[in-house]
Amino acid sequence: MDFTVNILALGIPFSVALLLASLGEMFNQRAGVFNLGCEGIMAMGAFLGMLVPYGAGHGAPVPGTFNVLGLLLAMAVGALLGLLFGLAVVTFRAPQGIAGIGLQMFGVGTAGTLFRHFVGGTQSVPGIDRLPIPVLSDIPFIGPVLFSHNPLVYLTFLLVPAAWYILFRTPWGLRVRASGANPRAADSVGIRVNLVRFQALAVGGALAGLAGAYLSLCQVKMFSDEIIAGRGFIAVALVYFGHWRPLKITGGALLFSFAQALQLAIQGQGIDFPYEFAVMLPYALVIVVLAFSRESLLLGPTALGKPFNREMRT
Amino acid sequence: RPNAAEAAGGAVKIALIIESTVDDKGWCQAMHDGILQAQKELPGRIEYSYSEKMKPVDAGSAVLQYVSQGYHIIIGHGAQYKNLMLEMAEEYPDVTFAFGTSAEIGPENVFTYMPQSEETGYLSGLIAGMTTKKNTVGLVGPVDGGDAARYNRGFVLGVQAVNPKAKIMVAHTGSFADFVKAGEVAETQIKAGADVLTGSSQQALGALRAVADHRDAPIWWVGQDIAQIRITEGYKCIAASSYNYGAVIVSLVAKLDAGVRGGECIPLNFSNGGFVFAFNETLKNMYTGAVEQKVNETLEKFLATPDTLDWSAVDYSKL
Amino acid sequence: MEPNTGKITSLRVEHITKRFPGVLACSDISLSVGEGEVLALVGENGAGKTTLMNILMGLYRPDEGRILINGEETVFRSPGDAFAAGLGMVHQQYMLVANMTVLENIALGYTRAWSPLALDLDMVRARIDEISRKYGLAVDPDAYVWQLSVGEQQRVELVKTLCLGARFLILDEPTSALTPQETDELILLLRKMTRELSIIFISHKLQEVKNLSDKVVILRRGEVVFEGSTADHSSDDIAALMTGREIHLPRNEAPECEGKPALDIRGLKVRSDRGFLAVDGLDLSVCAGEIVGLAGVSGNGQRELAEAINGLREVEEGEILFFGRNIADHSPRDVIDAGMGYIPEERNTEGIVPSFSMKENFILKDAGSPRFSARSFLKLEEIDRNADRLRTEFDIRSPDTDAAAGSLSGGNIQKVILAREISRMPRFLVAVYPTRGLDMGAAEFIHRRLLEKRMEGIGILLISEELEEILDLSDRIAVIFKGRIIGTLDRRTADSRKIGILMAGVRNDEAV
Amino acid sequence: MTKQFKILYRTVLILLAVAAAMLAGALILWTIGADVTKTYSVIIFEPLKNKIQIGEVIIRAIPLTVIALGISVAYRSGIINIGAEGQMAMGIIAATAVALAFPGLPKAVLLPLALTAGAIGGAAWGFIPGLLKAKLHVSELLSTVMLNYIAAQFYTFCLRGPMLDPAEITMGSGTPQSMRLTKAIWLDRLVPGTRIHTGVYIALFLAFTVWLLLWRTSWGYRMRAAGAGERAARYGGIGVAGCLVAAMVISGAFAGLAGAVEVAGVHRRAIEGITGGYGFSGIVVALFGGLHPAGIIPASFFFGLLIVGADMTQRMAGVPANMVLVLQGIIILVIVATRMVLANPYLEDRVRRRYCRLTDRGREE
Ligand SMILES: Nc1ncnc2c1ncn2[C@@H]1O[C@H](COP(=O)(O)OP(=O)(O)OP(=O)(O)O)[C@@H](O)[C@H]1O
Ligand SMILES: Nc1ncnc2c1ncn2[C@@H]1O[C@H](COP(=O)(O)OP(=O)(O)OP(=O)(O)O)[C@@H](O)[C@H]1O
Ligand SMILES: [Mg+2]
Ligand SMILES: [Mg+2]
Repeated sequence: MDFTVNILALGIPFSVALLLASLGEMFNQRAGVFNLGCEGIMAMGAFLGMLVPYGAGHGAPVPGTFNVLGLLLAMAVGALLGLLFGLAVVTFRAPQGIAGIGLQMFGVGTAGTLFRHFVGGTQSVPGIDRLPIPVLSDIPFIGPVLFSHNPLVYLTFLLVPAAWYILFRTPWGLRVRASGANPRAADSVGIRVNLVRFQALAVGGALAGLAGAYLSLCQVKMFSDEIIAGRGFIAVALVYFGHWRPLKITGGALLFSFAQALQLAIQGQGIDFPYEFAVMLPYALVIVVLAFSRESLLLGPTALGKPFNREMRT
Repeated sequence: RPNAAEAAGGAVKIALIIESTVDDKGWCQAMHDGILQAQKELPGRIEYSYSEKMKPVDAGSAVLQYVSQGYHIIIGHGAQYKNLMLEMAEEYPDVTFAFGTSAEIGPENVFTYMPQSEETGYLSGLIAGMTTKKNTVGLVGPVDGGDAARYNRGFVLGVQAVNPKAKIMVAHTGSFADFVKAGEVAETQIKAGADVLTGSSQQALGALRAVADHRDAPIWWVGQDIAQIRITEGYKCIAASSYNYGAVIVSLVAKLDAGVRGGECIPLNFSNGGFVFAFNETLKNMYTGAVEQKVNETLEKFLATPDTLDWSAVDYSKL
Repeated sequence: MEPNTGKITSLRVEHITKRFPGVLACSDISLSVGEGEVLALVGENGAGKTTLMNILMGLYRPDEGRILINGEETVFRSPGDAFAAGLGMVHQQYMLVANMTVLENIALGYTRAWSPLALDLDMVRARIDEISRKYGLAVDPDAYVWQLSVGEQQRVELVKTLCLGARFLILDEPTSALTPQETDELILLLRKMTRELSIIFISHKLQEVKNLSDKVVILRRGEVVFEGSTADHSSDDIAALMTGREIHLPRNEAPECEGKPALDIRGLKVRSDRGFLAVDGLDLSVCAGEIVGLAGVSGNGQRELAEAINGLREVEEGEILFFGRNIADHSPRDVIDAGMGYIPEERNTEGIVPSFSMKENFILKDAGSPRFSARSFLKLEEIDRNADRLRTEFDIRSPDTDAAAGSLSGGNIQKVILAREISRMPRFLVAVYPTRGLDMGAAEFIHRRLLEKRMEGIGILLISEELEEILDLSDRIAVIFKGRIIGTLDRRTADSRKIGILMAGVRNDEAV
Repeated sequence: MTKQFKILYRTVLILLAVAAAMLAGALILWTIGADVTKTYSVIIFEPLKNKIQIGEVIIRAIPLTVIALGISVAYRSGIINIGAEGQMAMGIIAATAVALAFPGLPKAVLLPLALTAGAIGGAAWGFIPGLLKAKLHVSELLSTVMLNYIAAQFYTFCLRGPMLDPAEITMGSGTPQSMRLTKAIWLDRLVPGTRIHTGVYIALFLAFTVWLLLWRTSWGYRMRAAGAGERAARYGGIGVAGCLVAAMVISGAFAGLAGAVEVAGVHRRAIEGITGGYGFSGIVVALFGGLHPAGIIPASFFFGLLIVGADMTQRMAGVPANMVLVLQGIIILVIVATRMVLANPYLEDRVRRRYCRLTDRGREE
């Protein structure tokens, strides 16, 4: 019982960074752009997120406003990087996979370089603390699992239905889905496909930036240039797990993180097999689960990865 | 052609090759700081350059470049560079190479060094074992190998020596650098009841940060590196040891002056000053009395006779 | 872009020129359409019709020339502007998002139902309702587009255009995929509409042009070669003006043969992508040396039937006897090796690999055959020789055989497929909508080839919606309805009326 | 006239691109107060200054070529393999296992055996995502990413478990690495004073093989057809699923072989960090090279140049190691974008016409 509560209570905060980034990537891909550079944007977000409170008061406790500023800066620059990516793949029609790898290198490298210059050595910040919700957090089981987390955790899980609503119930979501599924059709009724794609990239970038900042400000509350450690790629993979649907993506992120928490807990309890196999668990589990959940891909963005231009027919 | 002999008495050009960065507050920074300290102790004797984030293949390029620039001592800080160093040593007999961790006796132009980190781990273990109220301690490991493996196993021995009943939670992240995961491990162990934790390699900071996050809870940390006492999270760190590579470098230069260019292993342990240990003064109440006494006794032993711990006997699955 | 709802009394384009790399699509085109007028725009494939219309809709910017609406010059930067001005177009390739519902597809352009945070789908629904009632165009707003037949999609396109407030309709080959009934209905409807709006109507079927239009403009290689009132010219004149030569669509006059059954289908049941039985107990047999035309409203199982025969779709039940051997549920490879030839409906995605060169596409089915490869090494000279031969024999218009097949014109793509399928010396041929969207010249060419094959004693199953085509070519005519053969007619006794009745699902005995 | 325009058009675009790349990099270099000109001159000139550095470039070009070749086979068959990293690791394990198991065998037997083992190891790891996609429609983008992590863990497990260097137990601290492998699997060094090894020949040979496979055999034809037009391929009686799996197996085999060659040619033992991002750079190289061997070879040399040059900057221009990534990232982004712009006939056509109008007017006046 206690064990279960712990796993669940741990898995949820673990999932947030992945979830935010995946939702961002989902918007990119729904609009038809495949952004493998997520990792790089997260790195920049993580760095800038902690830079503000750090700069404000070298490590000393600082008022929360600086943290909020950090989050905002991370999102802003994330959006900016998204637009930069758009310039390459939407305007100049660069192949998206390779450009994504370029963006990933650029983001991770830049974050690391600037970090070395402005901060140096692995650096911790006070960050944003847990905020147990007064009454609710005392409810047995539910309380610790759902209501004793970091504010950003609540925010993220509120973002899931929001993302669903935006994607399926607002004009913008409609435009995004059309631009990713059949850009010509969208264009023929006056939707500016490439503009929509830029917007989606900005949103996706902002979310990826926020994901990074969550890591550096909320989860570990410190930064070093290796902070993202491949989470960006996992986030991209989770979009495929969720077939571009917010709820299924959330399911994937949670599945992964619960498996993570479980695996770590089991290691702690003592295992008589090499720990590497425990570490593999989350990665393997995601593949297996997806393999047995059949899906019609018809609902996905059919024009994913294809640049759009009215005149060019190929 | 560079010639180490010419360096005797003159300026010694030392190049350092590391896997992570010089400011990782861990394994690599320790060596970097050591060299800087040696530079202070031997004014004008040491010219120093380093290459960070050296994957094995990049390390090769770096070495070749350093050789062509006439460096006298090239240090590959990590046993993963062993092969490269030995090969290059063959290729460039006039250059002195050094790598660790290893106790092997290399050819006449190769030094090896071996931090016997189980000693520092053992001290951490003693403190953890005696401090824990819940009889549960956590150990956040990176990859079960290299220096970290020695420290961690030393830690287990330490705990068992003073508190056989204590539950020791061991978990590895599977990476040296992923301190987010290290934080997740620590958080998991704390939730599972651990109230004193330790960790090794640069990722350990993530775990320390997680401990520090329980600001007012009686959850403590024992560090592998004294730097961890000085940082913001230090207020959770009861004590820590660290390598004293300064001494190693100084002795290297001395050996060079004496015309010895390799073929030796330099161990690091308390008895030869290779390690230093320090309590966190601000946490006096945590260790004064039994703990401090036990630690000092043990230190005496270590100073008298090094290399007494059979770390490799520790088997995590038997915990 | 709140549309102004005034009438469009006149639309003129003056000296429009549009170049594409290597192609002069429109050169100095001028034409005008008055209030309530129907202008028919005809011309061979590649004449520039679609391009010109795309310019009108603000999709392309003209290199030169201007557009005047009600006498004043207007510049369209995007289709949005064109809509705002009251123009609306039903495109040659339907512009619908397959994995969204009809409702969503229409909401996509219906900006009045947009507010930043919500999409007023009820408003859209109401609008659709209003329009479909007004023009008697029934559509199911909640159906996904991928579930609709071509005809239904075309109706959706029309409804969409009207919902968006079009007061000037542009229809680019709207009937190329419609059945006679649907076509007639459409023509009637359009005639009704001319009371309140003007129309530009593009078609390769001159009969429709005669029926509907007041004025006709003929394009050739991007230039206006003729402009005049439809009434004064017979469709033969127009055809001649269009192609610059006389066109005689060939007919099948041969005595019907007594070959043994080549393809014999018994109680076939096949599911569609949507899971229902699209082919539901179908019996059909085709003899060697006979052309059986399969008429029917598209979406009655034609596609599924063709795919099942060719091993591309799972067979639920029943037999497909091919020269006595049951090939139901065999792999496409087996079916091909058994001697089946297949001209698929999806010319550009299924018939060819677009990015492959023409010569590579010619060996799509034979890469492994000893003719083109030895010990699995390709025989390049043979492949080249084959390609050159077919290119000249089927006069495929392209610089050389290395041109990417996808960059070829629709008609030429169809010729590539035909050439490959025929040159493989099949024992039988399944041809699905072989001339859809092609001009008369191309259609004539393909008809001739099919008849030749028939004369050589090859059985042909010709699936088509164009009754002329079927009546011209077939020995027997079977009509498919809801996945069953509802009736079979002999060439001599058949006529479009009888067929039409059957297509509507009424049996002979019930009829008359 | 048009000829002259084409040259002008291209040179201008390329100059703009170079300027853009340099500027972007300079911005960051300035912010950290590094010596911009020095940094660039190091990247551009140092790697080609002497044979040692050229050698370093080549030993990076070797695995890049091999992996990129494999990736292009998969890509041409319609599957994007970002799992080369893991496949390479598995190849290293397999090759090392063989070398450790039969230290006694003569070179003529052991070396080919080990390389084959490497290829098989990688192939096995490529087979999984191939099968998952072909049979269960699991996106390779997901499976390959996840399998990379699994492989990485398995790799360390082997190196600190079954394959751990005995010396590491007796006189070391169990650093995950195998013992030094028998000379019998070493690939000889070609040029004294450099690390260039006979892997070069292997890479060139494989490049030729891939060209032969894809463009000269019916197998290659089928795979390319399956990749370029799945529906058409099915229609043409081509077993698409089979092609997918085959392509992934080949792709994996190449990555695995690259790993084996890297061990036999450069490291001579299995160590952590051998794969070091080659899997991802391989994708870049494959696409740079236009998914064609003739393009991949120069592309991998260029990329090797980039890696070595950028890496030298931290020693010769004193910029942080991370700057390497920054510059690589920028250069990748700019190059791919530029190439697409250069290949856009519509833009060129438009510009040409404007240009002509201007020059004509120029003449009139
Ligand atoms: N993406 C493209 N880029 C450049 N030129 C193209 C492109 N696609 C097609 N073309 C050119 O357009 C011509 C035919 O295109 P299109 O699809 O309009 O056929 P068409 O002109 O309608 O004639 P038809 O369909 O009957 O044979 C080809 O000859 C080719 O040169
Ligand atoms: N986007 C494009 N890029 C390049 N060439 C094009 C493009 N669009 C049209 N063309 C070429 O311009 C010419 C006119 O094409 P268009 O589609 O307007 O002919 P069309 O009269 O509509 O033919 P169809 O009867 O087959 O519809 C053709 O040669 C076509 O290949
Ligand atoms: Mg057209
Ligand atoms: Mg056409």
